[in-house]
Amino acid sequence: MTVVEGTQTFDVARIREDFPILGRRLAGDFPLVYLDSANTSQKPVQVIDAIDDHYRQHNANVARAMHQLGAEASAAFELGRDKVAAFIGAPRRDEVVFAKNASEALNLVARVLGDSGRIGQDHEIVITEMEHHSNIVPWQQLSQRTGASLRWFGVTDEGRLDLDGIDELITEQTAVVSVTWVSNMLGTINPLETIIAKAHSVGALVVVDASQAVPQLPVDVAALGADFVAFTGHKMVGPTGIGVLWGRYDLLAELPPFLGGGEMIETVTMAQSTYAPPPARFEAGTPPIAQSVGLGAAVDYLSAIGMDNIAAHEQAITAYALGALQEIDGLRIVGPKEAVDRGGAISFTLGDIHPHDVSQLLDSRGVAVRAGHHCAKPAHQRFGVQSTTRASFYLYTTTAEIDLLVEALHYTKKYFGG
Amino acid sequence: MTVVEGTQTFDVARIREDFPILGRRLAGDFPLVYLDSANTSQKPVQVIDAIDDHYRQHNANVARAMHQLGAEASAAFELGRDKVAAFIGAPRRDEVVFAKNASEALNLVARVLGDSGRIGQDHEIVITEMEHHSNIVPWQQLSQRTGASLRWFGVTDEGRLDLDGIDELITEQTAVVSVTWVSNMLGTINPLETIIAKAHSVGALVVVDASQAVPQLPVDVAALGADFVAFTGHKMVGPTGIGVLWGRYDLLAELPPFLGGGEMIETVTMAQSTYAPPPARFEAGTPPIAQSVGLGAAVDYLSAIGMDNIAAHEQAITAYALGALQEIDGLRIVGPKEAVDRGGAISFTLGDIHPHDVSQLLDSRGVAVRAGHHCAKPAHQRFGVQSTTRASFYLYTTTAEIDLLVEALHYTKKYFGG
Amino acid sequence: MTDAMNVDSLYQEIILDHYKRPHGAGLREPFEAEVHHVNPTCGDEITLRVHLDGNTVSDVSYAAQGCSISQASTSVLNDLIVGKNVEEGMAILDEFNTLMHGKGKIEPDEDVLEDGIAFAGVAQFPGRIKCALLGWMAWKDAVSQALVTTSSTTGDPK
Amino acid sequence: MTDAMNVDSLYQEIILDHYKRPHGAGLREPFEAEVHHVNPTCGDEITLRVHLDGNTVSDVSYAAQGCSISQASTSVLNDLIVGKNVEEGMAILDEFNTLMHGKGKIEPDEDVLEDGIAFAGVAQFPGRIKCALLGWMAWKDAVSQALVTTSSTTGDPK
Ligand SMILES: Cc1ncc(COP(=O)(O)O)c(C=O)c1O
Ligand SMILES: Cc1ncc(COP(=O)(O)O)c(C=O)c1O
Repeated sequence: MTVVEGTQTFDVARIREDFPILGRRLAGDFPLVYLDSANTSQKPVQVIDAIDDHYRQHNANVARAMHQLGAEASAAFELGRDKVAAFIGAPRRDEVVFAKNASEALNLVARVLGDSGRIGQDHEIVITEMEHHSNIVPWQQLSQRTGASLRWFGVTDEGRLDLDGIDELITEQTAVVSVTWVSNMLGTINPLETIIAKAHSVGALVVVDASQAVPQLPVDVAALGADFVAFTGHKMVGPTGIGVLWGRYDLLAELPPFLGGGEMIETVTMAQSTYAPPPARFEAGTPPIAQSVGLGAAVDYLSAIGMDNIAAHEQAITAYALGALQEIDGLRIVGPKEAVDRGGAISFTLGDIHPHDVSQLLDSRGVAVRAGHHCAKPAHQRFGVQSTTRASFYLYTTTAEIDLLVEALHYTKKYFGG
Repeated sequence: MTVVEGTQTFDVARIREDFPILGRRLAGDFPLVYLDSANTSQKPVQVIDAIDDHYRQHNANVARAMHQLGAEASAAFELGRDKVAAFIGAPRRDEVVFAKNASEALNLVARVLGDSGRIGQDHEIVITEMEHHSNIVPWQQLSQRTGASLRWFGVTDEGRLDLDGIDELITEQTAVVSVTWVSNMLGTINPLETIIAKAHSVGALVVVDASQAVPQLPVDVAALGADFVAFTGHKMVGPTGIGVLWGRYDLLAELPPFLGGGEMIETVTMAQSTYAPPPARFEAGTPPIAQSVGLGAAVDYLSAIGMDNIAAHEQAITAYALGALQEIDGLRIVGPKEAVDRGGAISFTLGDIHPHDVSQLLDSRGVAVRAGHHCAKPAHQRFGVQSTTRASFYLYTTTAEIDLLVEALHYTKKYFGG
Repeated sequence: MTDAMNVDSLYQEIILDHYKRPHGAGLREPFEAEVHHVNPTCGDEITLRVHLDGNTVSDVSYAAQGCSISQASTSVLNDLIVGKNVEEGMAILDEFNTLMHGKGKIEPDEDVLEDGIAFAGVAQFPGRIKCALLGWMAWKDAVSQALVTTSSTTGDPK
Repeated sequence: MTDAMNVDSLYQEIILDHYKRPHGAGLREPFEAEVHHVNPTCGDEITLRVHLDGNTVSDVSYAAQGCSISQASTSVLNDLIVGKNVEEGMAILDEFNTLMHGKGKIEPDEDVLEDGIAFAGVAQFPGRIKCALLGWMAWKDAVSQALVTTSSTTGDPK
């Protein structure tokens, strides 16, 4: 346990003090054991207070307002963009487009690629069987709109991408490959380097769904070499209502706008309009101003702790949990069973007790996990299960909480006579 | 002045205490005189605290999470929907779709009407010359995608919609009419009843941009009779990052989805998906959870004061301001000059002093107004001006602030030797 | 709210019994309508068939994948509805639906709901209400379709 | 920040003079490139022409609609650039650009910027920086285009 907690660089107890909700007591006076961070993360006071202070002291609309409050709000909003750009190693700040969540960011790419005429019926779109619905449905819709065919990587029994057929899958016909960096269900970390190299060798664009990666791993989009990277604020100790699309500037500059409206225009007449350069071109209407301030505070918070430390903690907690869970009779992990190339989401089944019932029993002991398909129905289908129970961790998770999870799982088995 | 302030039902001084930012002092120790509420409104502590408390005590993802926090967050999120539905008189709560802002709400309608095949090259789309860019560009884009032609109502010299040609404009070819309720530039309140009746008589759908109406007027969408109504949270003392699309349920139920992803699906396989009923169908990804909580608190706040009272105050302040401004030599109001069928946005020019320079001088005295085209370039063009200065009011605006505005305008004229 | 959330009030003995030995499970012939419903949150699914004999619901058969609550509630539905006429069935559905949305404040009528009263506790667990209603909503859908089918065959379903 | 935001530091006498009597205003011939730039925030517009004589900027002519800051800064641009060669012009642009983004912390070099030093105050008003740069960005764009045109005609612009 000392590996994980209370080291010089990473003091979980100290970190937990920043998260007011972790002090909550639930029904039956059980303390909250929050193991649902892959669903959404909790927020430190630093983020909550930044939003609060913004509304109390600096609120105004941005870009358009030239008064002092407007200047303060604009500077605060754009500072959020600067911070996010630096956090992910974006070569240019104007490569960071704010969306409402990761789903919108992914849809934005799919829509504008379609609208640009870059994707037609002779083309193929390649995804994987382990994608979140938000990285499946937009491509199905694009395929329906354009006639392009949709293909996908399968998943091996261990929950890894099956790369064997990569040369048949990614071909000269491939226009775009969209793949998750870290699976929110299986926990798998995918070999992006191989996929990106292959895709680029045939001239395909690469979209990376980094919703589960940016919160947990040091990310450098320039080093990664993908064309687009999407992620979401609420999973990285930031607020709801903001997501990010990073895109290579030259690509963004070529693509047509997504939503039309205020702020994304250069000039408007009744008959026609011209559009602003990125990122404004893709940010119609009043942007998520207070949310950018909150997300800026979130990346400051994560950076101060250090993404390397956060990743190491996640790795250690995951290894500990994988070990402890596998000692439970009848518990079957769906996804890689060792903490190698693996994020901190662990999905499992417990005998034939339905995940709803498992999570309900855990909840009655204060242990918050997620039950269901986790927006990854095809991945569940691949493993012949309709739903699973998922525990997921973050920088504030302790090994003591894993022990409580294990205890509650034993209790659950007993309850249902298993 | 006593008409406006300090009456039994409406006590501006009392209301101002709820808005922390109104106590701010700016450069030169001038108190903030915030006359830019049509751009974005300020937030009362009731809203700020609701968001704060949500993040501190109840934060979780919604719908998908079955643990106690998840139940609390889901209930809080959906309660926001209930409150908004009640606030606008929606016959059904599931007619309220959350978007990121009004612009997205308007784009959503334009996209799904296009995708549904309801609009083709034989059709016409009718808008007006006084629309905000967010209610122009999406229809230009739709027209480009579908080949439908775009037509529009002109504006009279007084800044009213020119309804003379309504029978030639709205015809059997018209598929959709999209019109603003209250102009954000001219201040005009449009005769929606006439337009909706005419549009419905030819079978066209009606979209109302209520971004400036819902904050200021009692709204009853059922009585209004439009098919879609869009508005935005940040202009109605709510947070940024949330907008609303209200739509007739039977229509919403027929229309295809907009963005694809988590939460909007019924079932997903790799090859195809089926979609959830409204409103979920139109809300892909993690929704604006804390923002719904904040917007719910906002409509509670407005309701407690009473929208009738707020509208009466707006009317009184606008009348006062129109009178006071027109006494300034060389000041020309662009838009209706009397407070009849008129919202509280007053755009004007001051001799040949550029609006940037006007607003800068006002700002140097703490008076925050907006200068520019206010995302309504065509309306400016109609009046032969490139930009205007705009003062706009809300429930916290006092006649004393109007007096300060007038004083600062005199100072501005002197400064530029006018 | 949290005080009342005792998990034992959810997992009544009766519910666990129905879950372990569901009444009327399996898909049978004949039937006038078959529907497939999904709980989008968790992916639980049910295929449900209705057989009408005139205006009488003479069979409700089903194949379901789901949690204890959804399985047990469909089992109870089978008990309550089979043999009743359509109007009586709809009235029971209404009663059950009201109980589910009553936030734990409604006293269930045992004469109408029989074993169904055991679901009173579900109302306090908002995340589980959809589970309890999955089979019922499927039945409502199926019976509406069956009425159309039989009416178009016989001219008058009554 | 707010302390320094004195409006008089923005509206220097020199700026108001240039605004009232802009130098070199109007569109003239000959020219190798004409550009049209817009400040999307406020709608201000400028049409600007560049005439090159070999590598020398022999004229910058313009028609603009805009505020005092944008008008005055284009007038100063005309003073500073006309008669210089392209590299010198670009160096002046760089200096002016740096001053604008210096947040009021940069001491302007009067030898280079002449009347342009009056714009030092603009840097403290973020909303006005785009105004001050409108003409300069248009000039940069126009001169780049003019170099292409002349090089494709003469084979070598130098
Ligand atoms: C009339 C009108 N429509 C639409 C909008 C767009 O609202 P948002 O920027 O929140 O999308 C605004 C506000 O800017 C407006 O005033
Ligand atoms: C891998 C992955 N992609 C996309 C998303 C969608 O993120 P959001 O719901 O914020 O749009 C999620 C989270 O739900 C995720 O885990």
